[in-house]
Amino acid sequence: MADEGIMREVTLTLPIAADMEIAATKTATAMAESMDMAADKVDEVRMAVVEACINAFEHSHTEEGKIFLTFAVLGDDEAESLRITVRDSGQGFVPEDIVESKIGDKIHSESKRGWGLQIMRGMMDTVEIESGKDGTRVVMTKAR
Amino acid sequence: MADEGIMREVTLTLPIAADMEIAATKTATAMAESMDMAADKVDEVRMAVVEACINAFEHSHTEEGKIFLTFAVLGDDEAESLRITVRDSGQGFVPEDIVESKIGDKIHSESKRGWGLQIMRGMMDTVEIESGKDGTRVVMTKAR
Amino acid sequence: MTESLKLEIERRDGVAVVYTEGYINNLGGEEIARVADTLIKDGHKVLLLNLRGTKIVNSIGISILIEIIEKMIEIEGRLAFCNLTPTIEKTFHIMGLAQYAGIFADEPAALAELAN
Amino acid sequence: MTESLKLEIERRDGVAVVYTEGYINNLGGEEIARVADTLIKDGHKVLLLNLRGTKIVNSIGISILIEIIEKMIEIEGRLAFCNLTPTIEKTFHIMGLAQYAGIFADEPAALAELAN
Ligand SMILES: Nc1ncnc2c1ncn2[C@@H]1O[C@H](COP(=O)(O)OP(=O)(O)O)[C@@H](O)[C@H]1O
Ligand SMILES: Nc1ncnc2c1ncn2[C@@H]1O[C@H](COP(=O)(O)OP(=O)(O)O)[C@@H](O)[C@H]1O
Repeated sequence: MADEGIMREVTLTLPIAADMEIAATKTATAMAESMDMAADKVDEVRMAVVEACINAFEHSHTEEGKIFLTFAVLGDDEAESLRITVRDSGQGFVPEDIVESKIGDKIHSESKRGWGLQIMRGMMDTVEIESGKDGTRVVMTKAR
Repeated sequence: MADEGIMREVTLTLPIAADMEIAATKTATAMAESMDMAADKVDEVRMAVVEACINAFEHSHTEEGKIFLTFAVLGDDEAESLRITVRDSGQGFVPEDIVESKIGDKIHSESKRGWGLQIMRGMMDTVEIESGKDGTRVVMTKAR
Repeated sequence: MTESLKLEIERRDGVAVVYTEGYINNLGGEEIARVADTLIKDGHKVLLLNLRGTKIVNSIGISILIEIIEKMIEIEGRLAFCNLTPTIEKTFHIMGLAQYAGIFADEPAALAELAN
Repeated sequence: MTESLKLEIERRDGVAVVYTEGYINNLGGEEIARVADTLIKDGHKVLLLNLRGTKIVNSIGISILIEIIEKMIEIEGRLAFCNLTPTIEKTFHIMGLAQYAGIFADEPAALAELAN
Protein backbone atom coordinates (compact mmCIF):
# COMPACT_ATOMS: atom_id res chain seq x y z
CA MET A 1 0.00 0.00 0.00
CA ALA A 2 2.76 2.41 0.99
CA ASP A 3 4.14 2.35 -2.55
CA GLU A 4 0.88 3.31 -4.14
CA GLY A 5 0.14 6.92 -4.86
CA ILE A 6 -3.14 8.68 -4.22
CA MET A 7 -4.67 9.38 -7.61
CA ARG A 8 -7.61 11.33 -6.26
CA GLU A 9 -9.09 11.89 -2.86
CA VAL A 10 -12.51 13.05 -1.75
CA THR A 11 -13.41 13.96 1.81
CA LEU A 12 -16.88 13.96 3.28
CA THR A 13 -18.10 15.22 6.64
CA LEU A 14 -21.38 13.77 7.86
CA PRO A 15 -23.57 14.91 10.73
CA ILE A 16 -24.65 12.20 13.15
CA ALA A 17 -28.25 11.87 12.02
CA ALA A 18 -30.57 9.12 10.89
CA ASP A 19 -29.62 7.50 7.60
CA MET A 20 -26.72 9.88 6.91
CA GLU A 21 -24.64 6.77 6.16
CA ILE A 22 -26.58 6.66 2.88
CA ALA A 23 -24.80 9.86 1.80
CA ALA A 24 -21.51 8.09 2.48
CA THR A 25 -22.53 5.13 0.32
CA LYS A 26 -23.26 7.52 -2.55
CA THR A 27 -19.80 9.03 -2.44
CA ALA A 28 -18.29 5.57 -2.14
CA THR A 29 -20.28 4.51 -5.20
CA ALA A 30 -19.16 7.51 -7.24
CA MET A 31 -15.51 6.90 -6.37
CA ALA A 32 -15.67 3.15 -6.95
CA GLU A 33 -17.44 3.63 -10.28
CA SER A 34 -14.91 6.27 -11.30
CA MET A 35 -12.27 3.54 -11.08
CA ASP A 36 -14.46 0.99 -12.89
CA MET A 37 -14.87 -1.34 -9.92
CA ALA A 38 -17.24 -4.22 -10.68
CA ALA A 39 -20.82 -3.67 -9.49
CA ASP A 40 -20.79 -6.52 -6.97
CA LYS A 41 -17.64 -5.20 -5.36
CA VAL A 42 -19.04 -1.68 -5.24
CA ASP A 43 -22.00 -3.11 -3.39
CA GLU A 44 -19.72 -4.74 -0.84
CA VAL A 45 -17.93 -1.43 -0.36
CA ARG A 46 -21.28 0.22 0.34
CA MET A 47 -22.08 -2.36 3.01
CA ALA A 48 -18.72 -1.83 4.74
CA VAL A 49 -19.17 1.95 4.63
CA VAL A 50 -22.61 1.68 6.20
CA GLU A 51 -21.21 -0.40 9.05
CA ALA A 52 -18.24 1.88 9.69
CA CYS A 53 -20.51 4.95 9.73
CA ILE A 54 -23.16 3.52 12.04
CA ASN A 55 -20.44 2.40 14.45
CA ALA A 56 -19.05 5.91 14.60
CA PHE A 57 -22.57 7.34 14.92
CA GLU A 58 -23.60 4.96 17.68
CA HIS A 59 -20.49 4.16 19.67
CA SER A 60 -18.11 7.09 19.42
CA HIS A 61 -20.16 9.50 21.56
CA THR A 62 -18.18 12.25 19.88
CA GLU A 63 -19.07 15.74 21.02
CA GLU A 64 -18.45 17.16 17.57
CA GLY A 65 -21.69 15.69 16.30
CA LYS A 66 -20.06 14.66 13.05
CA ILE A 67 -17.75 12.13 11.48
CA PHE A 68 -15.12 12.42 8.76
CA LEU A 69 -14.63 10.23 5.72
CA THR A 70 -11.93 10.09 3.10
CA PHE A 71 -12.19 8.20 -0.16
CA ALA A 72 -8.89 7.74 -1.97
CA VAL A 73 -8.30 6.07 -5.29
CA LEU A 74 -4.87 4.46 -5.04
CA GLY A 75 -2.64 3.49 -7.91
CA ASP A 76 0.13 4.73 -10.07
CA ASP A 77 -0.80 4.89 -13.73
CA GLU A 78 -4.01 3.03 -13.23
CA ALA A 79 -6.48 2.96 -10.35
CA GLU A 80 -5.72 -0.11 -8.27
CA SER A 81 -7.68 0.12 -5.06
CA LEU A 82 -10.11 2.24 -3.12
CA ARG A 83 -9.15 3.26 0.40
CA ILE A 84 -11.87 4.51 2.70
CA THR A 85 -11.16 6.09 6.06
CA VAL A 86 -13.91 6.71 8.60
CA ARG A 87 -12.83 8.84 11.52
CA ASP A 88 -14.51 10.09 14.67
CA SER A 89 -13.12 12.04 17.62
CA GLY A 90 -15.05 10.04 20.17
CA GLN A 91 -14.16 7.93 23.17
CA GLY A 92 -12.43 5.13 21.28
CA PHE A 93 -12.29 1.43 22.11
CA VAL A 94 -9.83 -1.44 22.19
CA PRO A 95 -10.37 -3.43 19.00
CA GLU A 96 -8.46 -6.43 20.44
CA ASP A 97 -11.05 -6.70 23.21
CA ILE A 98 -13.90 -7.27 20.79
CA VAL A 99 -14.66 -10.98 20.57
CA GLU A 100 -16.00 -12.54 17.42
CA SER A 101 -19.78 -12.91 17.41
CA LYS A 102 -21.36 -16.31 16.81
CA ILE A 103 -25.00 -16.75 15.89
CA GLY A 104 -25.39 -19.71 18.29
CA ASP A 105 -24.49 -17.46 21.25
CA LYS A 106 -26.84 -14.71 20.12
CA ILE A 107 -29.95 -16.84 19.98
CA HIS A 108 -31.87 -16.58 23.26
CA SER A 109 -29.32 -14.10 24.60
CA GLU A 110 -30.15 -10.50 25.44
CA SER A 111 -28.05 -8.79 22.74
CA LYS A 112 -28.16 -9.87 19.14
CA ARG A 113 -25.70 -7.17 18.13
CA GLY A 114 -21.96 -7.14 17.41
CA TRP A 115 -21.64 -7.89 13.71
CA GLY A 116 -20.36 -4.66 12.22
CA LEU A 117 -16.61 -5.29 12.39
CA GLN A 118 -17.01 -8.84 11.07
CA ILE A 119 -19.07 -7.60 8.15
CA MET A 120 -16.53 -4.87 7.35
CA ARG A 121 -13.74 -7.46 7.34
CA GLY A 122 -15.81 -9.76 5.16
CA MET A 123 -16.57 -7.10 2.58
CA MET A 124 -13.19 -5.37 2.28
CA ASP A 125 -9.71 -6.70 1.51
CA THR A 126 -8.13 -5.00 4.52
CA VAL A 127 -9.57 -3.30 7.60
CA GLU A 128 -7.32 -1.53 10.07
CA ILE A 129 -8.49 0.22 13.21
CA GLU A 130 -6.60 2.78 15.24
CA SER A 131 -8.49 3.80 18.33
CA GLY A 132 -7.64 5.71 21.46
CA LYS A 133 -8.78 8.57 23.63
CA ASP A 134 -8.77 10.95 20.65
CA GLY A 135 -11.17 8.80 18.72
CA THR A 136 -11.26 6.05 16.16
CA ARG A 137 -9.98 5.75 12.64
CA VAL A 138 -11.06 2.81 10.50
CA VAL A 139 -9.06 2.40 7.29
CA MET A 140 -10.42 -0.08 4.76
CA THR A 141 -9.22 -0.97 1.29
CA LYS A 142 -10.55 -2.97 -1.59
CA ALA A 143 -8.78 -3.69 -4.85
CA ARG A 144 -10.52 -2.92 -8.08
CA MET B 1 -33.41 32.25 4.86
CA ALA B 2 -31.69 33.85 7.84
CA ASP B 3 -34.49 32.66 10.12
CA GLU B 4 -34.16 29.06 9.08
CA GLY B 5 -32.03 26.70 11.09
CA ILE B 6 -29.61 24.20 9.67
CA MET B 7 -31.10 20.78 10.34
CA ARG B 8 -28.14 18.86 9.01
CA GLU B 9 -25.06 19.74 7.03
CA VAL B 10 -22.69 17.64 4.98
CA THR B 11 -19.41 18.86 3.56
CA LEU B 12 -17.55 17.40 0.63
CA THR B 13 -14.09 18.16 -0.70
CA LEU B 14 -13.47 17.24 -4.31
CA PRO B 15 -10.19 17.09 -6.20
CA ILE B 16 -10.11 18.88 -9.52
CA ALA B 17 -10.26 15.86 -11.79
CA ALA B 18 -12.37 14.64 -14.67
CA ASP B 19 -15.97 13.86 -13.77
CA MET B 20 -15.52 14.49 -10.04
CA GLU B 21 -18.65 16.65 -10.25
CA ILE B 22 -20.51 13.35 -10.42
CA ALA B 23 -19.51 12.64 -6.81
CA ALA B 24 -21.03 16.00 -5.90
CA THR B 25 -24.31 15.11 -7.60
CA LYS B 26 -24.48 11.91 -5.56
CA THR B 27 -24.18 13.76 -2.28
CA ALA B 28 -26.72 16.31 -3.49
CA THR B 29 -29.08 13.47 -4.34
CA ALA B 30 -28.69 11.81 -0.96
CA MET B 31 -29.37 15.09 0.85
CA ALA B 32 -32.30 16.06 -1.36
CA GLU B 33 -33.85 12.61 -1.01
CA SER B 34 -33.34 12.68 2.74
CA MET B 35 -35.70 15.68 2.80
CA ASP B 36 -38.18 14.05 0.41
CA MET B 37 -37.61 16.49 -2.43
CA ALA B 38 -39.55 15.50 -5.57
CA ALA B 39 -37.48 13.57 -8.13
CA ASP B 40 -37.72 16.26 -10.84
CA LYS B 41 -36.46 18.91 -8.46
CA VAL B 42 -33.62 16.67 -7.31
CA ASP B 43 -32.62 16.34 -10.92
CA GLU B 44 -32.53 20.13 -11.32
CA VAL B 45 -30.36 20.37 -8.22
CA ARG B 46 -27.94 17.87 -9.77
CA MET B 47 -27.67 19.97 -12.92
CA ALA B 48 -26.93 23.14 -10.94
CA VAL B 49 -24.32 21.30 -8.87
CA VAL B 50 -22.60 20.03 -12.00
CA GLU B 51 -22.38 23.57 -13.39
CA ALA B 52 -21.09 25.10 -10.18
CA CYS B 53 -18.43 22.40 -9.87
CA ILE B 54 -17.18 22.57 -13.43
CA ASN B 55 -16.94 26.35 -13.17
CA ALA B 56 -14.77 26.04 -10.09
CA PHE B 57 -12.73 23.29 -11.77
CA GLU B 58 -12.20 25.21 -14.98
CA HIS B 59 -12.13 28.89 -14.09
CA SER B 60 -10.86 29.23 -10.54
CA HIS B 61 -7.24 28.23 -11.26
CA THR B 62 -6.99 27.47 -7.58
CA GLU B 63 -3.61 26.23 -6.46
CA GLU B 64 -5.17 23.97 -3.84
CA GLY B 65 -6.27 21.53 -6.52
CA LYS B 66 -9.61 21.00 -4.82
CA ILE B 67 -12.96 22.60 -4.18
CA PHE B 68 -15.26 22.60 -1.16
CA LEU B 69 -18.96 21.89 -1.05
CA THR B 70 -21.51 22.17 1.72
CA PHE B 71 -25.00 20.71 1.60
CA ALA B 72 -27.34 22.02 4.28
CA VAL B 73 -30.91 21.01 4.90
CA LEU B 74 -32.67 24.12 6.19
CA GLY B 75 -35.83 24.24 8.21
CA ASP B 76 -37.15 24.32 11.72
CA ASP B 77 -39.32 21.34 12.54
CA GLU B 78 -39.48 20.18 8.97
CA ALA B 79 -36.96 20.31 6.15
CA GLU B 80 -37.80 23.31 3.98
CA SER B 81 -34.97 23.86 1.57
CA LEU B 82 -31.61 22.59 0.48
CA ARG B 83 -28.70 25.02 0.44
CA ILE B 84 -25.62 24.12 -1.53
CA THR B 85 -22.39 26.06 -1.32
CA VAL B 86 -19.56 25.53 -3.80
CA ARG B 87 -16.35 27.25 -2.82
CA ASP B 88 -12.92 27.58 -4.40
CA SER B 89 -9.90 29.60 -3.36
CA GLY B 90 -9.05 30.64 -6.89
CA GLN B 91 -8.65 33.93 -8.72
CA GLY B 92 -12.27 35.01 -8.53
CA PHE B 93 -14.26 37.04 -11.04
CA VAL B 94 -16.77 39.88 -11.15
CA PRO B 95 -20.20 38.30 -11.56
CA GLU B 96 -21.72 41.63 -12.63
CA ASP B 97 -19.38 41.71 -15.63
CA ILE B 98 -20.76 38.47 -17.03
CA VAL B 99 -23.28 39.25 -19.77
CA GLU B 100 -26.20 36.98 -20.47
CA SER B 101 -25.54 34.52 -23.28
CA LYS B 102 -27.91 34.38 -26.25
CA ILE B 103 -27.99 31.50 -28.68
CA GLY B 104 -28.25 33.84 -31.68
CA ASP B 105 -24.90 35.42 -30.77
CA LYS B 106 -23.23 32.07 -30.28
CA ILE B 107 -24.06 30.67 -33.68
CA HIS B 108 -21.18 31.30 -36.09
CA SER B 109 -19.16 32.89 -33.30
CA GLU B 110 -15.90 31.49 -31.97
CA SER B 111 -17.07 30.60 -28.45
CA LYS B 112 -20.28 28.70 -27.84
CA ARG B 113 -19.72 28.72 -24.09
CA GLY B 114 -21.08 30.83 -21.24
CA TRP B 115 -24.21 29.03 -20.07
CA GLY B 116 -23.34 27.74 -16.62
CA LEU B 117 -24.53 30.65 -14.51
CA GLN B 118 -27.78 30.92 -16.47
CA ILE B 119 -28.45 27.23 -16.02
CA MET B 120 -27.74 27.42 -12.29
CA ARG B 121 -30.19 30.32 -11.96
CA GLY B 122 -32.77 28.42 -14.00
CA MET B 123 -32.53 25.30 -11.90
CA MET B 124 -32.36 26.75 -8.39
CA ASP B 125 -34.63 29.16 -6.52
CA THR B 126 -31.76 31.46 -5.51
CA VAL B 127 -28.13 31.72 -6.61
CA GLU B 128 -25.76 34.12 -4.89
CA ILE B 129 -22.12 34.59 -5.81
CA GLU B 130 -19.41 36.14 -3.68
CA SER B 131 -16.15 36.40 -5.52
CA GLY B 132 -12.87 38.17 -4.96
CA LYS B 133 -9.16 37.62 -4.79
CA ASP B 134 -9.59 34.88 -2.19
CA GLY B 135 -11.82 32.88 -4.45
CA THR B 136 -15.44 32.28 -5.23
CA ARG B 137 -18.38 31.09 -3.20
CA VAL B 138 -21.60 30.15 -4.95
CA VAL B 139 -24.58 29.70 -2.62
CA MET B 140 -27.69 28.15 -4.15
CA THR B 141 -30.98 27.16 -2.54
CA LYS B 142 -34.01 25.24 -3.63
CA ALA B 143 -37.16 24.71 -1.61
CA ARG B 144 -38.49 21.22 -1.12
CA MET C 1 -37.06 10.03 4.82
CA THR C 2 -37.16 8.04 1.62
CA GLU C 3 -35.10 5.36 3.30
CA SER C 4 -38.10 3.94 5.15
CA LEU C 5 -39.06 0.35 4.58
CA LYS C 6 -42.30 -0.71 2.92
CA LEU C 7 -43.75 -4.15 3.63
CA GLU C 8 -46.37 -6.18 1.82
CA ILE C 9 -47.78 -9.49 2.95
CA GLU C 10 -49.28 -12.29 0.91
CA ARG C 11 -50.29 -15.82 1.75
CA ARG C 12 -49.22 -18.47 -0.74
CA ASP C 13 -49.64 -22.24 -0.29
CA GLY C 14 -49.66 -21.98 3.49
CA VAL C 15 -46.60 -19.74 3.52
CA ALA C 16 -46.80 -16.13 4.66
CA VAL C 17 -44.63 -14.15 2.26
CA VAL C 18 -43.40 -10.73 3.36
CA TYR C 19 -42.05 -8.46 0.60
CA THR C 20 -39.67 -5.73 1.65
CA GLU C 21 -38.87 -2.56 -0.21
CA GLY C 22 -36.17 -0.25 1.03
CA TYR C 23 -33.42 -0.03 3.62
CA ILE C 24 -33.44 -2.59 6.42
CA ASN C 25 -31.92 -0.50 9.22
CA ASN C 26 -32.96 -0.56 12.89
CA LEU C 27 -36.43 0.82 12.14
CA GLY C 28 -36.81 -1.48 9.16
CA GLY C 29 -35.76 -4.52 11.19
CA GLU C 30 -38.23 -3.64 13.94
CA GLU C 31 -40.99 -3.23 11.38
CA ILE C 32 -40.29 -6.69 9.97
CA ALA C 33 -40.14 -8.22 13.47
CA ARG C 34 -43.51 -6.65 14.30
CA VAL C 35 -45.13 -8.03 11.17
CA ALA C 36 -43.58 -11.47 11.79
CA ASP C 37 -44.96 -11.40 15.35
CA THR C 38 -48.45 -10.73 14.11
CA LEU C 39 -48.21 -13.49 11.52
CA ILE C 40 -46.97 -15.94 14.16
CA LYS C 41 -49.82 -14.93 16.50
CA ASP C 42 -52.21 -15.55 13.61
CA GLY C 43 -50.96 -19.13 13.52
CA HIS C 44 -48.45 -18.92 10.67
CA LYS C 45 -45.50 -21.24 11.15
CA VAL C 46 -43.74 -20.73 7.85
CA LEU C 47 -42.51 -17.26 6.93
CA LEU C 48 -40.71 -16.26 3.75
CA LEU C 49 -39.04 -12.87 3.55
CA ASN C 50 -38.71 -11.85 -0.08
CA LEU C 51 -36.13 -9.04 -0.11
CA ARG C 52 -36.50 -8.29 -3.84
CA GLY C 53 -36.97 -4.58 -3.17
CA THR C 54 -34.13 -4.25 -0.67
CA LYS C 55 -30.72 -3.31 -1.98
CA ILE C 56 -29.20 -2.21 1.29
CA VAL C 57 -29.28 -3.40 4.89
CA ASN C 58 -27.28 -2.75 8.02
CA SER C 59 -26.20 -5.10 10.78
CA ILE C 60 -28.52 -3.50 13.32
CA GLY C 61 -31.53 -4.21 11.13
CA ILE C 62 -30.47 -7.77 10.41
CA SER C 63 -29.67 -8.45 14.10
CA ILE C 64 -33.30 -7.79 14.88
CA LEU C 65 -34.29 -10.59 12.50
CA ILE C 66 -32.51 -13.01 14.88
CA GLU C 67 -35.49 -12.45 17.19
CA ILE C 68 -37.74 -13.96 14.54
CA ILE C 69 -35.44 -16.97 14.34
CA GLU C 70 -35.77 -17.41 18.12
CA LYS C 71 -39.55 -17.40 17.91
CA MET C 72 -39.46 -19.85 15.04
CA ILE C 73 -37.36 -22.24 17.10
CA GLU C 74 -39.91 -21.96 19.94
CA ILE C 75 -42.91 -22.78 17.75
CA GLU C 76 -40.99 -25.23 15.56
CA GLY C 77 -41.72 -23.13 12.53
CA ARG C 78 -39.53 -22.10 9.63
CA LEU C 79 -38.09 -18.81 8.44
CA ALA C 80 -36.67 -18.44 4.95
CA PHE C 81 -35.36 -15.68 2.70
CA CYS C 82 -35.29 -15.21 -1.04
CA ASN C 83 -34.16 -12.68 -3.66
CA LEU C 84 -31.11 -11.51 -1.74
CA THR C 85 -28.50 -9.38 -3.47
CA PRO C 86 -25.09 -11.10 -3.44
CA THR C 87 -23.91 -8.67 -0.74
CA ILE C 88 -26.92 -9.28 1.48
CA GLU C 89 -26.47 -13.02 1.06
CA LYS C 90 -22.82 -12.65 2.01
CA THR C 91 -23.86 -10.64 5.07
CA PHE C 92 -26.25 -13.43 6.09
CA HIS C 93 -23.44 -15.94 5.77
CA ILE C 94 -21.03 -13.79 7.78
CA MET C 95 -23.67 -13.51 10.52
CA GLY C 96 -24.53 -17.19 10.35
CA LEU C 97 -28.22 -16.57 9.63
CA ALA C 98 -27.90 -19.15 6.88
CA GLN C 99 -27.58 -21.84 9.58
CA TYR C 100 -31.05 -21.13 10.95
CA ALA C 101 -32.95 -19.86 7.95
CA GLY C 102 -33.34 -21.18 4.43
CA ILE C 103 -31.89 -18.98 1.72
CA PHE C 104 -33.39 -19.39 -1.75
CA ALA C 105 -32.67 -17.77 -5.06
CA ASP C 106 -36.27 -16.84 -5.76
CA GLU C 107 -39.82 -17.38 -4.63
CA PRO C 108 -40.64 -20.49 -6.71
CA ALA C 109 -37.53 -22.22 -5.34
CA ALA C 110 -38.49 -21.22 -1.80
CA LEU C 111 -42.14 -22.30 -2.13
CA ALA C 112 -41.17 -25.62 -3.69
CA GLU C 113 -39.29 -26.37 -0.48
CA LEU C 114 -41.54 -24.72 2.10
CA ALA C 115 -45.11 -25.20 0.88
CA ASN C 116 -47.19 -28.26 1.65
CA MET D 1 -14.35 6.09 -16.34
CA THR D 2 -17.90 4.79 -16.36
CA GLU D 3 -19.09 8.27 -17.25
CA SER D 4 -18.09 7.88 -20.88
CA LEU D 5 -20.71 8.26 -23.56
CA LYS D 6 -21.80 5.43 -25.84
CA LEU D 7 -23.31 6.21 -29.23
CA GLU D 8 -25.34 4.07 -31.61
CA ILE D 9 -26.48 5.08 -35.07
CA GLU D 10 -29.47 3.86 -37.03
CA ARG D 11 -31.06 5.06 -40.24
CA ARG D 12 -34.85 5.25 -40.20
CA ASP D 13 -37.03 6.71 -42.96
CA GLY D 14 -34.24 8.94 -44.25
CA VAL D 15 -33.42 10.19 -40.77
CA ALA D 16 -30.11 9.39 -39.11
CA VAL D 17 -30.91 8.61 -35.49
CA VAL D 18 -28.09 8.81 -32.95
CA TYR D 19 -28.76 7.15 -29.59
CA THR D 20 -26.72 8.37 -26.65
CA GLU D 21 -26.02 6.56 -23.44
CA GLY D 22 -24.22 8.28 -20.60
CA TYR D 23 -22.96 11.69 -19.54
CA ILE D 24 -22.77 14.41 -22.19
CA ASN D 25 -19.78 16.37 -20.90
CA ASN D 26 -17.05 17.95 -23.05
CA LEU D 27 -15.80 14.59 -24.32
CA GLY D 28 -19.35 13.36 -24.88
CA GLY D 29 -20.28 16.51 -26.78
CA GLU D 30 -17.19 16.19 -28.98
CA GLU D 31 -18.01 12.57 -29.67
CA ILE D 32 -21.52 13.49 -30.80
CA ALA D 33 -20.21 16.36 -32.96
CA ARG D 34 -17.75 13.97 -34.61
CA VAL D 35 -20.47 11.45 -35.41
CA ALA D 36 -22.77 14.22 -36.70
CA ASP D 37 -19.94 15.46 -38.95
CA THR D 38 -19.51 12.04 -40.48
CA LEU D 39 -23.24 11.67 -41.04
CA ILE D 40 -23.40 15.09 -42.70
CA LYS D 41 -20.43 14.21 -44.92
CA ASP D 42 -22.27 11.01 -45.85
CA GLY D 43 -25.08 13.18 -47.18
CA HIS D 44 -27.49 13.05 -44.23
CA LYS D 45 -29.45 16.26 -43.81
CA VAL D 46 -31.80 15.21 -41.03
CA LEU D 47 -30.34 14.15 -37.69
CA LEU D 48 -32.27 13.02 -34.64
CA LEU D 49 -30.47 12.74 -31.32
CA ASN D 50 -32.34 10.31 -29.10
CA LEU D 51 -31.06 10.98 -25.57
CA ARG D 52 -33.02 8.13 -23.96
CA GLY D 53 -29.90 6.79 -22.26
CA THR D 54 -28.64 10.15 -21.04
CA LYS D 55 -29.70 11.31 -17.60
CA ILE D 56 -27.05 13.95 -17.11
CA VAL D 57 -25.37 16.60 -19.24
CA ASN D 58 -23.25 19.66 -18.63
CA SER D 59 -23.22 23.01 -20.38
CA ILE D 60 -19.82 22.40 -21.96
CA GLY D 61 -21.10 19.25 -23.65
CA ILE D 62 -24.30 20.91 -24.84
CA SER D 63 -22.41 23.99 -26.10
CA ILE D 64 -20.56 21.73 -28.49
CA LEU D 65 -23.88 20.67 -30.00
CA ILE D 66 -24.34 24.28 -31.16
CA GLU D 67 -21.65 23.47 -33.76
CA ILE D 68 -23.98 20.87 -35.24
CA ILE D 69 -26.72 23.48 -35.44
CA GLU D 70 -24.34 25.76 -37.37
CA LYS D 71 -23.58 23.05 -39.87
CA MET D 72 -27.24 22.26 -40.27
CA ILE D 73 -27.98 25.90 -41.06
CA GLU D 74 -25.25 25.83 -43.73
CA ILE D 75 -26.59 22.72 -45.46
CA GLU D 76 -30.23 23.63 -44.84
CA GLY D 77 -30.68 20.44 -42.88
CA ARG D 78 -32.50 19.73 -39.64
CA LEU D 79 -31.40 18.70 -36.17
CA ALA D 80 -33.88 17.37 -33.64
CA PHE D 81 -33.84 15.81 -30.19
CA CYS D 82 -36.12 13.35 -28.45
CA ASN D 83 -36.46 11.53 -25.13
CA LEU D 84 -35.05 14.35 -23.02
CA THR D 85 -35.42 14.24 -19.25
CA PRO D 86 -37.39 17.26 -17.98
CA THR D 87 -34.16 18.81 -16.68
CA ILE D 88 -32.32 18.37 -19.97
CA GLU D 89 -35.29 19.85 -21.80
CA LYS D 90 -35.25 22.80 -19.41
CA THR D 91 -31.52 23.20 -20.05
CA PHE D 92 -32.16 23.29 -23.80
CA HIS D 93 -34.78 25.97 -23.30
CA ILE D 94 -32.49 28.04 -21.07
CA MET D 95 -29.79 27.82 -23.74
CA GLY D 96 -32.23 28.56 -26.56
CA LEU D 97 -31.41 25.34 -28.44
CA ALA D 98 -35.15 24.83 -28.75
CA GLN D 99 -35.22 27.76 -31.21
CA TYR D 100 -32.96 25.97 -33.68
CA ALA D 101 -33.70 22.32 -33.08
CA GLY D 102 -36.92 20.37 -32.85
CA ILE D 103 -37.63 18.82 -29.46
CA PHE D 104 -39.94 15.82 -29.44
CA ALA D 105 -41.28 13.63 -26.69
CA ASP D 106 -40.27 10.39 -28.34
CA GLU D 107 -39.02 8.87 -31.55
CA PRO D 108 -42.40 8.21 -33.24
CA ALA D 109 -43.37 11.85 -32.69
CA ALA D 110 -40.01 13.00 -34.07
CA LEU D 111 -40.11 10.72 -37.12
CA ALA D 112 -43.71 11.70 -37.92
CA GLU D 113 -42.47 15.24 -38.29
CA LEU D 114 -39.02 14.66 -39.80
CA ALA D 115 -39.34 11.67 -42.10
CA ASN D 116 -40.46 11.91 -45.70
N1 LIG E 1 -16.17 4.14 16.23
C1 LIG E 1 -16.25 3.47 17.40
N2 LIG E 1 -16.09 4.13 18.57
C2 LIG E 1 -16.17 3.49 19.73
N3 LIG E 1 -16.40 2.17 19.85
C3 LIG E 1 -16.58 1.45 18.73
C4 LIG E 1 -16.50 2.05 17.45
N4 LIG E 1 -16.70 1.10 16.51
C5 LIG E 1 -16.88 -0.05 17.18
N5 LIG E 1 -16.82 0.14 18.52
C6 LIG E 1 -16.93 -0.88 19.60
O1 LIG E 1 -16.83 -2.17 18.99
C7 LIG E 1 -17.99 -2.94 19.31
C8 LIG E 1 -18.28 -3.91 18.17
O2 LIG E 1 -18.72 -3.21 17.03
P1 LIG E 1 -19.52 -3.97 15.90
O3 LIG E 1 -18.81 -5.23 15.57
O4 LIG E 1 -19.72 -3.03 14.79
O5 LIG E 1 -20.91 -4.36 16.54
P2 LIG E 1 -22.07 -3.45 17.17
O6 LIG E 1 -21.96 -2.08 16.59
O7 LIG E 1 -23.33 -4.13 16.77
O8 LIG E 1 -21.85 -3.49 18.66
C9 LIG E 1 -19.06 -1.94 19.58
O9 LIG E 1 -20.09 -2.46 20.38
C10 LIG E 1 -18.28 -0.83 20.28
O10 LIG E 1 -18.09 -1.14 21.63
N1 LIG F 1 -15.56 29.71 -9.82
C1 LIG F 1 -15.18 30.63 -10.73
N2 LIG F 1 -13.96 31.21 -10.66
C2 LIG F 1 -13.57 32.14 -11.56
N3 LIG F 1 -14.35 32.55 -12.59
C3 LIG F 1 -15.57 32.01 -12.72
C4 LIG F 1 -16.06 31.02 -11.81
N4 LIG F 1 -17.31 30.70 -12.20
C5 LIG F 1 -17.58 31.41 -13.29
N5 LIG F 1 -16.55 32.23 -13.62
C6 LIG F 1 -16.49 33.19 -14.73
O1 LIG F 1 -17.80 33.39 -15.22
C7 LIG F 1 -17.85 33.08 -16.61
C8 LIG F 1 -19.20 32.56 -17.01
O2 LIG F 1 -19.42 31.30 -16.44
P1 LIG F 1 -20.52 30.34 -17.03
O3 LIG F 1 -21.80 31.08 -17.18
O4 LIG F 1 -20.60 29.15 -16.16
O5 LIG F 1 -20.02 29.92 -18.47
P2 LIG F 1 -18.69 29.17 -18.96
O6 LIG F 1 -18.18 28.38 -17.80
O7 LIG F 1 -19.13 28.32 -20.09
O8 LIG F 1 -17.75 30.24 -19.38
C9 LIG F 1 -16.71 32.13 -16.84
O9 LIG F 1 -16.26 32.12 -18.18
C10 LIG F 1 -15.66 32.67 -15.89
O10 LIG F 1 -14.99 33.76 -16.45
